[in-house]
Amino acid sequence: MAKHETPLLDELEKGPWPSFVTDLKQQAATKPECWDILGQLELSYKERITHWKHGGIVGVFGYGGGIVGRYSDVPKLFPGVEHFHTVRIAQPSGLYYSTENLRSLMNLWEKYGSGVTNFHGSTGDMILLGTRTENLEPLFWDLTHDLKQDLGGSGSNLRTPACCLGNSRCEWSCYDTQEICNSLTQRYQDEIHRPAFPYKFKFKFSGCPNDCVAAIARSDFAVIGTWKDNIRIDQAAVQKYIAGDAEYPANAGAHKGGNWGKFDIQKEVIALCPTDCMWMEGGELKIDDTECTRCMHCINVMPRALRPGAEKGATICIGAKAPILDGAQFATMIIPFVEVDKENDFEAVVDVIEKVWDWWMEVGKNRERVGETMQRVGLPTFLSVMEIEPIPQHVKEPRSNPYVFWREEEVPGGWERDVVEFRKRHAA
Amino acid sequence: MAKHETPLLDELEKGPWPSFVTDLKQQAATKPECWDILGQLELSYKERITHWKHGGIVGVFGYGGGIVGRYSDVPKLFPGVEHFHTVRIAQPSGLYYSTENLRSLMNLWEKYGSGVTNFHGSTGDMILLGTRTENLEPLFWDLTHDLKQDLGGSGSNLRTPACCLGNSRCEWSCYDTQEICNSLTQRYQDEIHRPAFPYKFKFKFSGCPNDCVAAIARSDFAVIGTWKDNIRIDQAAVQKYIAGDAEYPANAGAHKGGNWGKFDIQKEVIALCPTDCMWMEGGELKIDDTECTRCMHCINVMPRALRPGAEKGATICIGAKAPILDGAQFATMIIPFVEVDKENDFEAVVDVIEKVWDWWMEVGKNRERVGETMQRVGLPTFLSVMEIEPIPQHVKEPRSNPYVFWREEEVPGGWERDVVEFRKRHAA
Amino acid sequence: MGYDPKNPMVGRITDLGPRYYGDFLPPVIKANKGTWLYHEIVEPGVLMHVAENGAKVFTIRCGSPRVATVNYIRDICDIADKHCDGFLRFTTRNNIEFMVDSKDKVEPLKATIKSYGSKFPIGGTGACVTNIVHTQGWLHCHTPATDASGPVKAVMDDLFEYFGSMQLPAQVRIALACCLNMCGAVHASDIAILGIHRKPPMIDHARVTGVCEIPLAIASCPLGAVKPFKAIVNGEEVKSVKVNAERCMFCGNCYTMCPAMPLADPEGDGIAILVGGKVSNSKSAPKFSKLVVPFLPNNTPRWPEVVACVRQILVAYAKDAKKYERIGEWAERIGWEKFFEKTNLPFTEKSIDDYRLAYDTWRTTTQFKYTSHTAAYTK
Amino acid sequence: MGYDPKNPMVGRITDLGPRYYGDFLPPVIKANKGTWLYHEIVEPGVLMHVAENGAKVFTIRCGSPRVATVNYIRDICDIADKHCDGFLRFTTRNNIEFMVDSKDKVEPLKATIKSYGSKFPIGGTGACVTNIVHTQGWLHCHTPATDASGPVKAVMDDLFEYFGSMQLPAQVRIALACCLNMCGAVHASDIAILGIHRKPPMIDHARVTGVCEIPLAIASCPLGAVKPFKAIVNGEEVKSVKVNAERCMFCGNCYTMCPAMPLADPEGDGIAILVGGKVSNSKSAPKFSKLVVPFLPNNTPRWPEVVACVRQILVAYAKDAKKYERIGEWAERIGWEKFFEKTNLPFTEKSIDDYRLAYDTWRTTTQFKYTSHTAAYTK
Ligand code: SRM
Ligand code: SRM
Ligand code: SRM
Ligand code: SRM
Ligand code: SF4
Ligand code: SF4
Ligand code: SF4
Ligand code: SF4
Ligand code: SF4
Ligand code: SF4
Ligand code: SF4
Ligand code: SF4
Repeated sequence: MAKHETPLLDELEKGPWPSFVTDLKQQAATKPECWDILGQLELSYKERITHWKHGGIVGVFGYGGGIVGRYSDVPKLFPGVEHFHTVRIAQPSGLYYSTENLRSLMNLWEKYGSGVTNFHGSTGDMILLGTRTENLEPLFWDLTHDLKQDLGGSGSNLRTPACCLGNSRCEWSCYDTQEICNSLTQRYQDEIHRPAFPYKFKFKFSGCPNDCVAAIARSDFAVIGTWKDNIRIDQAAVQKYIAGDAEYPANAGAHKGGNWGKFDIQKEVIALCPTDCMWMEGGELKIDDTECTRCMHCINVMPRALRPGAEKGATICIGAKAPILDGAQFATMIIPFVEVDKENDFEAVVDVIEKVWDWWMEVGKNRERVGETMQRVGLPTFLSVMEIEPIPQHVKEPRSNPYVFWREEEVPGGWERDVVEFRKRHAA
Repeated sequence: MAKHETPLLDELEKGPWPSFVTDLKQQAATKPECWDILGQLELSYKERITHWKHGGIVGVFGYGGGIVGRYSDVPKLFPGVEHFHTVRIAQPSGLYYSTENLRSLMNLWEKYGSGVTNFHGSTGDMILLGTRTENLEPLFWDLTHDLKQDLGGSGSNLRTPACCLGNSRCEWSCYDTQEICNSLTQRYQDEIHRPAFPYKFKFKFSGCPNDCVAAIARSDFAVIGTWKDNIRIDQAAVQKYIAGDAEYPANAGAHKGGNWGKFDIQKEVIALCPTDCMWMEGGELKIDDTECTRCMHCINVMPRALRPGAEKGATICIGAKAPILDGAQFATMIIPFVEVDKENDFEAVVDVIEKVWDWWMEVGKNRERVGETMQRVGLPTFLSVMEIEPIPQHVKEPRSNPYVFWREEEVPGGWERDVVEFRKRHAA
Repeated sequence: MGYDPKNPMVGRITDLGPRYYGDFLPPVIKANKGTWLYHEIVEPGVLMHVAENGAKVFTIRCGSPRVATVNYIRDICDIADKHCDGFLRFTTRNNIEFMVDSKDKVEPLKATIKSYGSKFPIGGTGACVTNIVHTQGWLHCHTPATDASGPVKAVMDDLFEYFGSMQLPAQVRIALACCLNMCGAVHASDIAILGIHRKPPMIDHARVTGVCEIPLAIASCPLGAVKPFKAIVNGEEVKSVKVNAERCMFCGNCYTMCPAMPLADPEGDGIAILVGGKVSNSKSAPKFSKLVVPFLPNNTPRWPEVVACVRQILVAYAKDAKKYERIGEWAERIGWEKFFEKTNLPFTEKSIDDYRLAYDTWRTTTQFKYTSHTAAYTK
Repeated sequence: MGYDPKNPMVGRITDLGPRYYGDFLPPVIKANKGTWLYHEIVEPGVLMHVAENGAKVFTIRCGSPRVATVNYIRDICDIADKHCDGFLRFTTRNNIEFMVDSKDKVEPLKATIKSYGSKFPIGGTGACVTNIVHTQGWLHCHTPATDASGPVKAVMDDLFEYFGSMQLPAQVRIALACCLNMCGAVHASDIAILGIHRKPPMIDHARVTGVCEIPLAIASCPLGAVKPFKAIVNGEEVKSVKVNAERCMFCGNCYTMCPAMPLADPEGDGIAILVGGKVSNSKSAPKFSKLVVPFLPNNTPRWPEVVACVRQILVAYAKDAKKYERIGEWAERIGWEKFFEKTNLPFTEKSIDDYRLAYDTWRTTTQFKYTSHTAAYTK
């Protein structure tokens, strides 16, 4: 039955975690190319090296992204994976699916592809893993005509935006992450499909500072929910937590398996507040909200007693990226608070996006992420081109070197001086 | 009486802090060149610019350091300061003086110089401020013959070493700072007086981590006292502090002028310990010394109850410097613990010094401080040339980039590979 | 009608974008979106969210290998059709979530899930080891220094007890990326498994001009180790490049730009372990992961050294850290010297930064703890 | 016999080194060196150290302008002769210390000191503003961007109340350096007063070849702003240099290397204020000072803007910080945004690092406090 022996991969069928090898083998019954996937992977396991060729530009007409070309470097051994291109399909915001849609996608992929997928890729797309060049256009046709869906991003363009599930199921979301994610994905279809940028650009939307879609670490443009008024406190619920009421487990029950003893509001909440801005007074929990940095910890621990404020919006951080070339970057806090408002088509966010793009498309070098361009020109210059007033919130701390680049117009008398005049007053 | 009008400087005769202007004016009565000092300084105050020429190499025969040349750029106006060289005199370790010695120095300076000094220069030397070239040799003659003292350092050489007063008057000193400072200053007279280094090199010795001579910030080679056993606790004295006994003021009375209320051991000591390794138990103060980083805080606050351990020595930190060119550097912790032992001529410290010099004199570039050379080659290389095993104590945290420079011999099979062979297994 | 290769542009539809999320929300989610009041993790893998009006949604979270076949997806659709009105979701870490709108639907749903054997393990919530974010590896990519799905399977098998329980001091996020491009974004994970190369690229001189733009290949190297070179191929001089191996740090960026410069090698390649990263802003600011084990071999098929190392770190952490303390917060509190001591990982010079900005990580204080590492000095 | 210019090498003595410290110790110090047990600051400026055997030394500390004439030193010798067996010392921050071996000698000593009027103010101990470490300025140096002794006098006059008292949350160390060479080592001070230039160097083409080695001048510039140049001097072409003013950051290193490139300028030069540095390892590790006020003018003779600024910072700190908290520790605890708010200093882009390693100072978290600075966003 098995087309190739896979003694090494067979070892990965053992153990309690679900096995992709078992899954692939089962799929091979109806999609025989899965045997060649297993066969080539087994060879890689034996030789401890990849057997995929470098890249290869393929795609569908009119799109510069969405497909990643891939060819086997041992096609004779494994003809089923000679071509093995990835199709990235833009996911619905928040990663909810109807089974109807998923089944249609699977039917499509059974027809045109290897039958193997990733749910999901690291950026957030659905990844259909492995098809031949000649299948791309028919697949795309059916995808758009029958499923009313589209490819995601790849290459030097806007990548498929992603979000945490936001207020669809989370009480902390400070704005509708799905709505803005979907809306901007639609708005910027052209930027997603037709490479026009110096390099890739990623949006991610998290509803609160817990950042469940890792926006601050993984996106060039991170929109992270926050609030501007006070944390809402339900003092009666605070008492329930202190009393150890079973309906009010600490951290919403996230530590149920540990032997942590009775809940201790002092130790678990007040002492762990990074700004030390909470205290008990007259049996009530007090917060000095002017000192709070909205880190979420106290809210995470006592979700029934504490809630984000009622005046919500988001902080915009710009420029995260992976380590190549100069080391990884987190996104830098650029806009402390912005309204995220569907009524005005997310105007406040869109303004910032387009300003960044206009500038970066002009000055960004080839294969320079926006965070790298920011580093190259320096944060003050970036803020100035963005027409953003520098505020202490932009930095962790002021500079410790004294190397200020003064501009000529800032210095009375300018820079031109006459050394001859100088020498008259100062003998050499 | 006044040779020059000094309306601006006169303003600096007002106010409660002692006035150097008043002092200079008084001195001018017997040393008229002081009028020219005041005159030229007044001109600088008026024009808001210095009136000293750039450098000028002067010195005494056979020495490459100890004198800093200085000439007025308005000598016609102020002939008294036409030449105005600095003489740096090596200070006694710990800055104690007999009045006899000081008076002899003053007589000397009255004879050969302007009558103005700095007690002391930032590096630690006595600074005799302003004399003429022709006075240098006679001054040096008298200095060595009559006063039995010598010049300090300047230029690309070892600078006059300095120390805190150490165990001469401080209960915390973990080694005899004066003794090693004096001893090494004597040992390295040649290095102090005859430039042989890529750039300046400074030793500073502090008896404990309070670092009262700012060694970690201001010296290429910082020796900072520490201990390896446990903090010594006198529990009875702890109780006195807790009880607020007037003989046991918190922080040895350093806060006597503030309204800080009753001493609170929990708040003032235990909670401020950076490693959180102290607690009260059965009325006793406990310290988990394995977690202690010997920061001194608790000892500073309760000097009658707590003392450094009894097994004392020093930590060696290397490479501090001022900001030019790449930003200031603190010295980096290189040797966690070393014995500082007069019996063996401070062998353990001397070994490290000479190893650093051997290496730096070979690889250091012109005008490159040792800290800069360390940065240029990287800490791992520095440790390896110093034959020091890398330990986690050398860093605040492990690297966060993955850019490891593997050496060929570390990688099985080495680096040479045959691309033709490779292609046989991997079609292009 | 379908695609007509002769008239590819006729009737073409483009730029549809993703399907509208609103059409895919389970009814209880749709009805209560934006009104959730609080939640509770009822048991490992089971979340309850309660809306302002008292409505509840129960979510059962299941692990997934992420590499999923059509069959596999159909299985989860079957479950969702049976119990969840035909809706389901995935999490941002590739777990599957089945949602029901009342408590009594939870056990039947769990029973169905369990009927698939080990296919859909329940867990991944709270203070657990949740699913490992990972990448393609040898299954699909051209630059990997290790596989992705294999090591993930081996590590998750070993840590399985921590997936389905909530006994750790805090959530532990593990990620794997098979090369320094870090598609798995391991730069901010509690424990990161990172494929690394250790041999400089080979140069396929016969192909350089054909497949690369030489100036781009040269510019690609962050350390300027790639230089122009005239090579002799079949007796003829061709334009090519050479690599100054002494300056190479094996980042692979040249290979990304130039297919004629492959790095991968069975002996050279393997895995580095980084720890202590985090993403959330809770308590402490986001942190980068730090390299603590520079190299472990690609010991296929189950990477025993990697599995053991991850466990070693996790167990030491679980034993020593305080409640709510992420791995990086723990290491910073106890000091990295104690981290190495408590995890019993050897410290090597490879953990000392010598790239750019390195000075910032040097210890410029006399504050440190004595550990086994300093014994030679204090004996 | 004295120096004989005709035979300079005859009888020459060299390499004597400093005088042996042991010969200069007051008797009570000499007798008890190494056996001190504890100390107490009896009152501002008066320390008592107690030895194991019960011996005591009382130290009276006096401020000094550091610029001291022969007369001045003789005055302090007179005091030491009268009360201290002919010994005294200076501190590492240029204060003078008179020591006596019993308590009843303290008041007579103080009386003598006070008889000199304001010449020798007593103080500089404990939670005070002690003497300002400083440099040469216009009194002696060729590169200063400000004076040293003048601003120090003006600031100490203003802060005099804090020198002779111990009412601050912790010790406050002020330093002044008159140019970026930072001989005053202001890079690690609670409050640092730093002379800065703001105009690029002039080039005295007529003198460049005579006084500089052009390659060294070129190499001196950390930003590569100095380039070779052929200038016309008196109709003749001479080798010289030019400066790309756009790239210059006014560090003055070129002038240090080449006297024909002076920077100083009455309008260009002035003072920057840095805060929050510290040296000791107590509680927190040593910290660099941070630039918070980029420029204040050289308003001679009393630098009122500088004096006011230092006071403004000190007063805000004194009001808000906790006991034992150094200025930098305070700023880090409250957050730098609050520092600017509480001190009422304007924040400018100049405080944002744009030199090397700058990224490390960017705020890469959503954690920040709202202040007046964010009002435009939250109004
Ligand atoms: C499929 C995916 C990994 C996965 O298994 O999930 C992936 C796969 C590849 N990435 Fe990635 N990246 C994927 C998410 C990421 C992420 C994570 C994210 O987006 O959150 C990152 C780190 C975040 C970031 O953007 O910095 C990432 C950083 C890179 C980089 C480094 C970029 C940089 O600026 O440093 C490269 C190199 C490049 O662009 O040439 C890269 C390049 C690649 C290439 C195209 C290989 C190459 O050198 O050209 C990979 C194709 C693999 C294949 O053929 O199967 N991939 N890549 C992810 C995209 C799936 C999706 O669309 O959902
Ligand atoms: C006199 C003194 C300042 C004072 O008023 O106390 C001083 C004065 C000068 N220093 Fe300094 N430095 C003095 C202590 C320092 C210190 C502090 C210390 O040693 O603790 C530093 C910072 C610590 C360090 O070494 O990094 C210091 C860092 C510099 C630098 C920058 C060095 C660097 O690596 O960045 C220079 C520039 C140079 O070497 O060309 C410099 C250069 C100079 C020159 C020679 C000017 C020049 O550009 O050539 C100054 C001569 C002034 C004059 O003619 O009066 N001076 N210099 C100090 C020496 C007195 C003494 O011997 O006791
Ligand atoms: C479902 C998911 C969002 C989604 O859109 O898919 C999600 C959902 C929730 N997250 Fe999350 N987080 C999800 C990925 C993340 C990520 C992203 C990641 O890991 O790549 C993070 C940042 C991780 C990091 O810091 O490295 C994340 C950091 C948090 C935190 C901060 C915890 C901390 O101590 O740092 C909380 C708060 C908490 O757990 O107390 C949180 C809390 C929550 C809550 C309790 C929010 C709520 O009220 O519903 C949700 C259930 C938590 C649980 O599973 O225990 N969520 N959460 C993601 C589930 C991933 C999974 O399958 O395991
Ligand atoms: C006399 C002197 C040493 C010398 O050899 O001359 C000295 C003497 C003492 N220092 Fe110091 N320190 C002296 C400069 C320093 C310096 C260096 C500097 O400022 O340039 C530092 C580092 C400053 C910094 O961190 O920026 C220094 C940081 C300390 C500390 C740490 C305080 C902290 O909270 O960080 C202590 C402990 C304390 O005060 O509790 C200390 C404690 C002491 C004690 C109590 C030590 C003792 O038991 O005798 C001495 C009296 C303290 C006092 O005056 O309140 N000494 N001390 C120096 C007096 C300077 C002056 O005239 O004002
Ligand atoms: S980021 Fe915040 S809003 Fe979004 S799912 Fe996580 S906790 Fe909820
Ligand atoms: S959100 Fe964070 S900073 Fe704010 S009060 Fe809660 S724990 Fe403190
Ligand atoms: S450094 Fe330590 S030993 Fe030296 S004087 Fe200061 S407190 Fe005393
Ligand atoms: S010396 Fe510092 S670290 Fe050690 S116990 Fe005392 S306060 Fe804590
Ligand atoms: S991490 Fe590297 S090897 Fe792995 S998928 Fe991304 S680019 Fe490919
Ligand atoms: S692997 Fe990286 S460091 Fe090495 S040559 Fe290629 S680009 Fe340069
Ligand atoms: S800081 Fe600059 S100007 Fe002042 S003395 Fe030192 S070198 Fe001269
Ligand atoms: S002042 Fe500094 S930055 Fe400007 S030209 Fe001179 S060396 Fe270069």
